[in-house]
Amino acid sequence: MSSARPRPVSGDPAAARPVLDAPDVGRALTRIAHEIVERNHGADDVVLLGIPTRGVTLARRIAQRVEGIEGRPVRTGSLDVTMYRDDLRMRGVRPLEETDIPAAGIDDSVVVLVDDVLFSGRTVRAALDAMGDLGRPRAVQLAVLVDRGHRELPIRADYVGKNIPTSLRETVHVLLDEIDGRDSVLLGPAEEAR
Amino acid sequence: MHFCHVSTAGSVELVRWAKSKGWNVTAEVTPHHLFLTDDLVASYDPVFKVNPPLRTADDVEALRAGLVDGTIDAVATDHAPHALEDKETEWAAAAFGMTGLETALAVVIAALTEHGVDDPAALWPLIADRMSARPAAIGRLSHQGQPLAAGAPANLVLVDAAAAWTVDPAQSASRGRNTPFAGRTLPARVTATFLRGRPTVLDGKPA
Amino acid sequence: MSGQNSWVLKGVRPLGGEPTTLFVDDGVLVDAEPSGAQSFDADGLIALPGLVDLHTHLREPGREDAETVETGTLAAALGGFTAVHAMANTEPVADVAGVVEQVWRLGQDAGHCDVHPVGAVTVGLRGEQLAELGAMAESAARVRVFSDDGKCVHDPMLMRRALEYLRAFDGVIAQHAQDPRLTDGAQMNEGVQSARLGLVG
Amino acid sequence: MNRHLLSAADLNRDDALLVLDTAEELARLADRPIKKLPTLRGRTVVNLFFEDSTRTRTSFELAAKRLSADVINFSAKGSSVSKGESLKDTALTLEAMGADAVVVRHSASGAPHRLAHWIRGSVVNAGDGTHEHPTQALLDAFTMRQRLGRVEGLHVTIVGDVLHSRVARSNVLLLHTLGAEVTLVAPPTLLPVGVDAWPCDVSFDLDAVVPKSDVVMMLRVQRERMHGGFFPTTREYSRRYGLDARRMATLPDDAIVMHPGPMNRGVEIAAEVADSVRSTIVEQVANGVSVRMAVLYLLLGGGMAEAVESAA
Repeated sequence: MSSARPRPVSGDPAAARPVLDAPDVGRALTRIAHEIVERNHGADDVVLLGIPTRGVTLARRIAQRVEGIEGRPVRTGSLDVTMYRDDLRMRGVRPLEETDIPAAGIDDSVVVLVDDVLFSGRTVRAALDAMGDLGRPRAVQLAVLVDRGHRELPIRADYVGKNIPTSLRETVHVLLDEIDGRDSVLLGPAEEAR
Repeated sequence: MHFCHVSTAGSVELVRWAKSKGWNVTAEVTPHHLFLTDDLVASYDPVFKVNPPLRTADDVEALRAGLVDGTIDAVATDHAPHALEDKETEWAAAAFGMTGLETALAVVIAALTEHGVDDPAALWPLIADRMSARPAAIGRLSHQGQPLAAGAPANLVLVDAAAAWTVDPAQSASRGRNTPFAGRTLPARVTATFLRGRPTVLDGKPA
Repeated sequence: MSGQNSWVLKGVRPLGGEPTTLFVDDGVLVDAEPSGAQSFDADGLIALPGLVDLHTHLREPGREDAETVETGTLAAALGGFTAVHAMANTEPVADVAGVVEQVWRLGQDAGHCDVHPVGAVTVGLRGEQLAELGAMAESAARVRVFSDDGKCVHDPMLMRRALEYLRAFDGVIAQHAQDPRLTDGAQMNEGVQSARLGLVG
Repeated sequence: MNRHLLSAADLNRDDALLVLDTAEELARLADRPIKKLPTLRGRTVVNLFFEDSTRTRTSFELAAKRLSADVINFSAKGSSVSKGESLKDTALTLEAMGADAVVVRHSASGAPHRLAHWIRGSVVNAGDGTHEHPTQALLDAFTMRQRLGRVEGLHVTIVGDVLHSRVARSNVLLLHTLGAEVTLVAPPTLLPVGVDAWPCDVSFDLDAVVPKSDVVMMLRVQRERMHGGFFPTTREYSRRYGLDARRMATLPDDAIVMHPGPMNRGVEIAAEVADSVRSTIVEQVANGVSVRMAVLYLLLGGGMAEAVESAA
């Protein structure tokens, strides 16, 4: 019984304009799947870890595609980073999402972290911290559907669905069929200064 | 025999029964048993710890009715001041008792008013009887509790019935700060008190 | 000559009645205005006979940190009281003439209101042996009310003897009616609240 | 969740489920190589135990340490408290030491509530007199959900000295909040006056209730109660209110048996019952750590006195 309640889409999606439609999202994920297999010469020691909440859905979709390519299932799981976030003190206490590590663990594996949007990079840093307590992977790579720039840490993605230049105050909404009933990436107008 | 601090509906019945037998018994009730109930203890604040303990709303109702119909003869405060450290503890270790001298009249007026005795013509004679005449008689005090008529010693109190006030323990003359009415706004304030014609209180302050 | 204790109280409402004027001549209520009396504009204040409290704890002697006769009686006066009874559970207990006279004298010295010490029914409030009720009654304090308040005189024979003995000087016993066995360790009223709060009722 | 956890009644349904869900995630920590999370690094948790209880104290200590908090054990014996320092002064001392949370166990009901007045940090009630033991109720609910998949709609029977049981009080409150149906079974002398106002049924007949129970929770019979005149003899108590193999056989198939521990084997619970597969007694201990981690995280994890960011 997991408590992965999807985080609300902030801002008003209605006012946002689509930058990726459903077919675009599908093609991007397919490309990423191929890149992963190509880069890692197969997927045997690959572990796809989705960062809740939408990263988990994306990780599963990529896993299906990789399985389609390789003919063998690829190890997949989820990695909640809440307890490792550096902004816990500032923000309220957040309910935890599910952490589900494949039985074989991640030692000596190539862990591919999957998230929907790469922005400041702090979430990925938290994920790296979390993995430190889980084992010692041979390598860690990062796959994201959208990279919107404005990094605050020396972190970059290995596989990117689409680079979308944005202003700091614009919002990026990733909608996924399994959670939001449709696939789409929307760029919302700059919100009033919060 | 005189029964101290009657506090339950059952006790009121027993006193009423004893009096119906013509036995020479009298009874008193405290202002806090006429006004406060035991749900206040949920705060575990020992300011509400007293013996006999605060009771239920039904008991309060019965005590008010008993005071009005005379089953209960007198109001007595059971004024029980305590040093701060005897009250600022966990409930079980705290001393029993509440202060009450400075709030008694106002609390009794509030309780009786809530009980429906709000006509001044009924309220004030009732208070004079239960808080002066009868306690004086029970205490065998010939020179207290006399009607305000020529020949009686000038022991009297002047009350401003319209002056509501808020209880502030820090302002109390009593050394005890353990009033359960802290922060409450009560009706009626003592303006002056005369002891055999000598003012002990004027304008609400020591004379 | 009318002294400081003579007053003309204008506009008072005795027991809430119609406004009138009360005259006080040298501490006694009179029908006519005494000469040289101080006037007091009562302007509709309710006049009541001085309140009398049958049951207070003035803590002195023994626990002057909690209250003294002086502070307690001042509080009483501010509450409208002109007479209060001081219970016997002081330290030492007021079970002998000496202690009741001390409390009575403290009351007189303070002068805020009359203090009538209550004499203990039993020695040390222990419920075993009658205190010297006669000595306290004959003392300067003229004790008429006796009580072991704080404790219950639960020995029926002892209570009977006390009630009989007091008839000699019209004394009265103020009983703190509480069966000690049923209330052993009791902390609050037993009922819905005590059940929820986990306190002995 | 508000700033303190003093009573099970402080938790509404969403709070309680949040604790249980969070605890479920944190329980996974147990099978990791490094059983540590950085979340409460630099926070100070004080275990203030006026009643000694290694079981509960170590559980809280482990929970706090797994979240990287600094833990101070302040036992009444070796401290100024034993020299008669007042509760208030102890609280001010802890405040001066910068305690972010105080886990307090006290023999007087309501002591944690008073402590909460004098301390800016969070107060967690680890058992106060005969009043409450909220984290015990939480770990019990967690165990029920773990073994039976849900709490709502469960028939939970609590058996024994309810009058003096803080475990019973917290359980009745929390189980009601979570939608379980509770029945108390005890000798009439060990039921509080006013229990009929509680959100549960009451019965004097254990054999009538056991067959309909999904959960049977046996309460410990305290030694000092055995000759307090509450029941004739321990043997009679055990015969009428103990859970032996015969009675356990009348339980529905997947029903479980719980006990807050420490147990009086042979009095309220027979040895074979305590050791049977139905018994969750060992799991309850492990679940206690996860639940207490969840409570400490939810109370301390956010900004001071931060309300939970609603997940809706």
